[in-house]
Amino acid sequence: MLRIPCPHCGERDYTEFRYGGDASKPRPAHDERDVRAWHDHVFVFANPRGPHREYWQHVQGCRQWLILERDTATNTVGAARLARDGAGA
Amino acid sequence: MFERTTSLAGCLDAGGRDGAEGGRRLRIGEVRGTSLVQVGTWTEVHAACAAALARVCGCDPPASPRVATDRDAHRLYRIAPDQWWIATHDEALPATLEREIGAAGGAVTVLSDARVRLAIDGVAAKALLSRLVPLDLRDAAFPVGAFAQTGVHHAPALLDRIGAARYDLYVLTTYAVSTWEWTLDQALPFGYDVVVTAAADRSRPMNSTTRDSR
Amino acid sequence: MSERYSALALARHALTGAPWPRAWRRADPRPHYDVVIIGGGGHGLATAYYLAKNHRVTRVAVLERAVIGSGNVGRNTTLVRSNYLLDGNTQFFEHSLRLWEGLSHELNFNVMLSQRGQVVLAHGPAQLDVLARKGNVMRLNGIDAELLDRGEVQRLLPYLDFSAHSRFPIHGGLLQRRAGTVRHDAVAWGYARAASGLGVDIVENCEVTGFLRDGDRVIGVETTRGRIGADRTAISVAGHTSQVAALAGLRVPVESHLLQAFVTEPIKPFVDHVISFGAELFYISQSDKGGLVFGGHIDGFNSYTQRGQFPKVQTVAECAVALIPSISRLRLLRHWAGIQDMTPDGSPFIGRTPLRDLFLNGGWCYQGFKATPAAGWCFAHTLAHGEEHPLIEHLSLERFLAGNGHDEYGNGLWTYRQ
Amino acid sequence: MSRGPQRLAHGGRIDRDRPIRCDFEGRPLEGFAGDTLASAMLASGIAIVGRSFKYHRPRGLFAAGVEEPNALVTVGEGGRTTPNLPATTLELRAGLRARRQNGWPSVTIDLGAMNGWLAPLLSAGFYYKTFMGPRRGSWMTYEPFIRRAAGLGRAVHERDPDRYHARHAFTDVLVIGAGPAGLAAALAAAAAGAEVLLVEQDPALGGALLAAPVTGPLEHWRAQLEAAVRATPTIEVLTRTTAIGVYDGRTVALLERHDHAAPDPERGAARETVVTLRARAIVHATGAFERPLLFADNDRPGVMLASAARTYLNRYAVAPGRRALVATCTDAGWLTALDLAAAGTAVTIVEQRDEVAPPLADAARGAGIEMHTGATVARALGARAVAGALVEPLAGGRGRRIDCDLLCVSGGWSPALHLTSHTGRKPRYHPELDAFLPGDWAAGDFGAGALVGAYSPPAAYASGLAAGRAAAAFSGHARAGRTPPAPADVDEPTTFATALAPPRHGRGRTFVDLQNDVTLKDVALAHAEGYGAVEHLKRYTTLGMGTDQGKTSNVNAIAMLASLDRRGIGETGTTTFRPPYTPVSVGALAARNLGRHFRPIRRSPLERWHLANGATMIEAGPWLRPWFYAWAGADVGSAYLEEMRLVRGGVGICDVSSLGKIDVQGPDAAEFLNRVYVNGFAKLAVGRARYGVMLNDDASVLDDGTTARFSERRYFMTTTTAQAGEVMSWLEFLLQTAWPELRVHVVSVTDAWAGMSVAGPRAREALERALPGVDVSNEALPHMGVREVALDGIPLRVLRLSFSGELAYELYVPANHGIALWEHLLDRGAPLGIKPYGLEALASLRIEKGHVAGLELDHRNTLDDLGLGKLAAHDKSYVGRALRARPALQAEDRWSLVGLECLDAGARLRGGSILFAAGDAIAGHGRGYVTSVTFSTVLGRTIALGLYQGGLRHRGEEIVCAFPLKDETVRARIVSPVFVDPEGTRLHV
Repeated sequence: MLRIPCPHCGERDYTEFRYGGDASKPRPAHDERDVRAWHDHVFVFANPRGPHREYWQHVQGCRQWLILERDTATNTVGAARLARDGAGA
Repeated sequence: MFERTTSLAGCLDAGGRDGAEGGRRLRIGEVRGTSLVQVGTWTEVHAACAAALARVCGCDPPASPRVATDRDAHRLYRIAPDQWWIATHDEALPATLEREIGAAGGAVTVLSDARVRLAIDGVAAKALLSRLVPLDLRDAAFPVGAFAQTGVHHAPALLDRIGAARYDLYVLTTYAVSTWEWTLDQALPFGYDVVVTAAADRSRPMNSTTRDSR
Repeated sequence: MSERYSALALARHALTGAPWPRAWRRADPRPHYDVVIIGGGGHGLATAYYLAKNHRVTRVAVLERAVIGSGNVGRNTTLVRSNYLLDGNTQFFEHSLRLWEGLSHELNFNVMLSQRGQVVLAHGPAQLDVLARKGNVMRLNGIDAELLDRGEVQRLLPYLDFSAHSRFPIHGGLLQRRAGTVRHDAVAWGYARAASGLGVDIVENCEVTGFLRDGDRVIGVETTRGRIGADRTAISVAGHTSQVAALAGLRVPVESHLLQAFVTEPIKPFVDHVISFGAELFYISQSDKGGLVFGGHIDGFNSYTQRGQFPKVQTVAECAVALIPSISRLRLLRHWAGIQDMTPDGSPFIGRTPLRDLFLNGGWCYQGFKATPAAGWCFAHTLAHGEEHPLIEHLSLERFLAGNGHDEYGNGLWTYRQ
Repeated sequence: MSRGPQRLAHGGRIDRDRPIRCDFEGRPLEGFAGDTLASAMLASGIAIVGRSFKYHRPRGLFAAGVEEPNALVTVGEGGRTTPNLPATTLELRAGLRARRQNGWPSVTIDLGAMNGWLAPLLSAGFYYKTFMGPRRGSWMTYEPFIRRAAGLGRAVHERDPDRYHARHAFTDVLVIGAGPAGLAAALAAAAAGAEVLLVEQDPALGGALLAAPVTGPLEHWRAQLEAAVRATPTIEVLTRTTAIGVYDGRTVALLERHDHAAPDPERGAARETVVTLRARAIVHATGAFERPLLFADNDRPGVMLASAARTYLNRYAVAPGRRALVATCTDAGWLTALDLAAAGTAVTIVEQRDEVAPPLADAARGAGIEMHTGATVARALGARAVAGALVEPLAGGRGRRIDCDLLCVSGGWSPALHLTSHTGRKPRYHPELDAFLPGDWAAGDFGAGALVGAYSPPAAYASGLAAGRAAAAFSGHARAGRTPPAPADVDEPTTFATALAPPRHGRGRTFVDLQNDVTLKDVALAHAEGYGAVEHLKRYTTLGMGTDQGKTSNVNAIAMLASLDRRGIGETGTTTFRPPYTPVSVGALAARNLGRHFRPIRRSPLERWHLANGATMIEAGPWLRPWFYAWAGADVGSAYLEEMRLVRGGVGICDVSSLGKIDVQGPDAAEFLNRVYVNGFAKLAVGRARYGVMLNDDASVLDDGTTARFSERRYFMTTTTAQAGEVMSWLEFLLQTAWPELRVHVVSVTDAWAGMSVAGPRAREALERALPGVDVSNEALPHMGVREVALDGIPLRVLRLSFSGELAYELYVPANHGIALWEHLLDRGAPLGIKPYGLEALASLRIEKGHVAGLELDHRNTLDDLGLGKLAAHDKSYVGRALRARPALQAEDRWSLVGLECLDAGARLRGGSILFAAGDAIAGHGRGYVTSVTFSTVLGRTIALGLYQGGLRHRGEEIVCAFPLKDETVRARIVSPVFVDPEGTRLHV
């Protein structure tokens, strides 16, 4: 069981959260119209075997979106911070 | 003319049942008459909203996201970095908060009818809750006064420990019947009595606990 | 070198005690091949077989990091079926099912295709309409399909929960009688033996560590057993697609997720069909050994660990009991997880890549096993001709750029919308 | 009372004051509290406990614990029938009904044993080589026979009457296993200040110590340890509890068994409980399994692990034989031999080593035990039971027959490293111990006792102390505390591991895996055919895949492979152990999430009224909603038409509480909405509502709904029922990750408000009657106008908007006043004939009006496909705009929304029909399909919505709707999807 350290609520089972995918890809600007930029953001994944920075929302808790560091090779969970405190890379 | 009914209106005449462990080691029921308000703020008005909240409720809003504060009829929870819940049996409070917090630039949403407040009380309360929520309920991790937002049978809920053996659970209104039936089902081995209380029944209702159930 | 299998041969060996030959040759890598296939799973081995059989390309190596069949081909719930809706998918999976139907004979290896029929359940009128649409498409493409109402499902599967307790009452279902199960390990071994017999080199314990490049052209691979040149190189490494593609500098629309599978202790015949629950993703069948084999949804976050999370074990058990209440008393013997390529539209990629002479077969989501023969067939064609087989033209790596996503289930971005 | 011919008069841990009688195959079987079914069977002289899987050979008890491969029985009757339970783990209790399995007509006389004659044909993997002819598909002819022959016990299709529970738990230190190491670890960790959970699968504490004589010093020490543990309040002890799996995050799944007592589900007692435990640190003290020696016919009843024989003797006071031969290569076998001799059994020891420690040899000599060193058993003799053994010197030379009716085998130990493997730690081979031990330990995991090769009680104790202290320290507790009692006067031998002599290849079959009937010959065959990798061997021969998961076979098989490959066992490697450690009921995993509680039901605040007033409910996602009402008809087919007529001709009321409702507040709310909706929201005036559509980033349609503006900074958004949660999370995602600068709060208020739609030409009259003093005139409240009013002091939101196409209002009132308002509306509207209508009518009315809903909104369809492209603003950015521009999404021949009108008035059109142009061949995928169908009461014929290639460019064309599943084709015409009031005049009256 992944245990995710929610910065607001404390460490909880991952079942209280909703996975939101790769958080290291910067989202294009709202008025960006370039199809390739959005395509790469939406459809292409680094999908690393190893450290991964990813979104989770504590849907059954404080409903905050978090950015979590996790190793996909071992499922080792690292630090989490609120996404609103500064988005990905 | 307009009668107020709760979602559990049809469920509370269950009386009680003896469990396999002998007797009735739990009192489970609904606490009625609680008003619930959510307050949201933004960085630049956060301090002003906190001040307004303190003024209206008579106590500082908690900085801790794990422990609630209370004063008189009001109990305050910090449910998110920029959001509070205020639970109260003061029916006038929502309107006051809408006015005062609105003036301070924050947002107020009345959730009184969006949640049903259940109470679980008795020697087996912790054992029952260990079947309902994936939380560390050991005293060091979840002392009296602590609260947590979590999930009960797929639906979000807020669990509040208001006494040594008394826990209140705020569940979504539309899931309330389901959660209630689920809770009673899980409580069966412990045995239970069904009770209904009013939030305003006692002078410090949010702190009340039945001592005989220790 | 490969001896023909038959009852007679079995009897001869039993009487004489003569040793059986190796099922596939143990091969050491040669310096150069016409085609190098990375990945000794079901797809890679099938591709090698059809290259040799259909296209007479026999200077082929299959490079396997561990031993063949140690990835998803041996970790799935063994279902085969062709009940697909979308143009392209319907034909592709029907082609696959037809290949399955002849596979034991084709390979002279009993893969135990058991066409016991699959019932997909609907729990409401709208869900049944969606199934009806699919069933109609199947019929219109010459594929068997039957729409069942509640009573018909109950006659066929009386042990499902038809009681008043059921949370999601059964409303009807779609039956494909030709669907069924296959002995999964046998697929890898059967293709390996047949391909090896046609001259393909199966090189085990050989991990690819890089690609040999000549400009934008790939000319072979770097491996733990040395450099191997190739006119054409194929990636067929379900679960590790992103990793191997990254060695060539490619990023692909794939995220690796865990999919768990479950088996109970063996019991006498208990479930005679493949059954798919309609309220949540859950499917069950019984293996010839007697174990009930079932599975559900992916665990819900990307991972390469090949082990599942316990809450998902419970969720899947809940589905099992909701569907078949009497399963409660049976005991789960084992559960494990495979690494599954998830793509944004739930459909795979087969074909060319931005690099010349490098080809990719991956991203199969939930459907890699049942696709094995057709994927091998079409990928072999693609490798032999340098361009995509018509059955897989809709599965290009670049399809999202043009807006040609191929979303069989209408679920949207599969990778994290659950 | 002797309770069985082999029961000893004294000793054991059984309670002779509590005799128990249970039912064994219809006959009484007697024993005592503290017995297992296996020990009672052995005491009663039942030698054949089952038949083997493939060859149906008679089998006897082989082990005394979870590793038992042979003695699988079926327990219980009716819905409680449970197959394949090891008799060695079943506590004897009154009312237990058990029977052996896999034999016909009985286990004693089993005709299936004829398979044995076919054994040469039934070699490993034989089925891959045959059953293929004569035709393609011939397998289907053979398969039913194979399937009936396979499978162990028989399960029933009756509902299980028992209850199962699940709970959560947390602890500082989890100790798995209550042998000497585990007990010491628990005490040490508790002494350091940690909270400890000690789990033990056995009913008693002590592990291997329970097999020692009850009068000896080891028992004295065990009792001391147990007393210390029981006296420590910070140690929670769970017996009859198995750690079934270790998962990420040091989460351990535990299975508590309560079925030693008669079940009482009526009062809530569970048969089993699954505990999801999160531990800060774990001490693994799971012990080791004894490894058998291999020789021909090693499966005869009477061949038994030496440790099991010792357990039956000392723990259960059962003499496992009268003449025992103990074949061993470690000191463990000698302990069994000595105890057997002390109980009066004639004993012979066959020891592979040339010599043993003098104290052992002296003791054996003193006990009158016949000793053969440097020798091993080559073959078991006897047919239905062991009658003797052929013993050969290892150095060569003639063997001799030694008579016995019990052949104890002791081939060293295999640590129970299953749990440590679950999280992906590879076991490592230790040649000096001839065993695989856990590989690298993860942070927070610690090992002790036999698991880490500390076999003797003093060594186990010492490793337990160290592990317990380390685990406590890892969990943050490092207080100096009392040291638990050490073993005194314990003079146990210490050589529990030596190199094993290779198995003898005599005549007869040598079984590596007893449960799955895998022989050494099968292993050799698989190896020769190229299935020599451990994983291949396992899959090809099914070795280790039985219900015992190869607990006694795994290492012997690997040793065999290694010798075939002429390499070390360590290089050969081992298979991956998967959870669960021992099989676990599916019912226990599902716990109470079954039947109606499989998933929670979401209920409208008005539900009680519906149920009391003739509504038939239907599942809609998690919700139950009124489908139709009895006033309109007895079945949905007639009722919904009546309800539609009500709305088209008068006024009806419908519960729409399930719609998602979101409170959107803040200074930047307008900007926010303007970004998420494709259409403009920046200029929506206070007091007005607007229909909007949201896209996903990939331009597929996420949801549609209406958002009303109640003040400068406050909006009230509604979403579809199905997408409410999805939309809420998406809005939060955008606000918290993409646009944290926007000052907006979104709060789900779905549960706060009851919603009801009052619809029909007389809707305004109904409102005027119900809401006196509220001006609902067309001027005061025009179409898409909204008002906040109060009724009797209750806040009420009135939104004039329409799903049905009629004059309609949505009313929202705090949920707890929902029923009151609903009844009030019905009461005041009674003179107008107002009645409730359900989901079927609601869905049909919207089809007549051409509104898209769930069946059209399926993530494959774009805004334009749904005929909503014209909504999209050109002068602003919105989510999904960039990818919406992709060429394939803009193609003219995409399938897009059309209306369909049946040409034959009586024809039935079905949802899911495939559409073809007139003249098309009816094959392939067609040009579209029917999404939603209804009978239109207005038009008097069946109408439908569908998606069609090129869409409304084909308006007026006649097409064919095919439904080959029912051999139906229906002619239809493509028309506007708005069948009723296309000008919208009814909305503006």
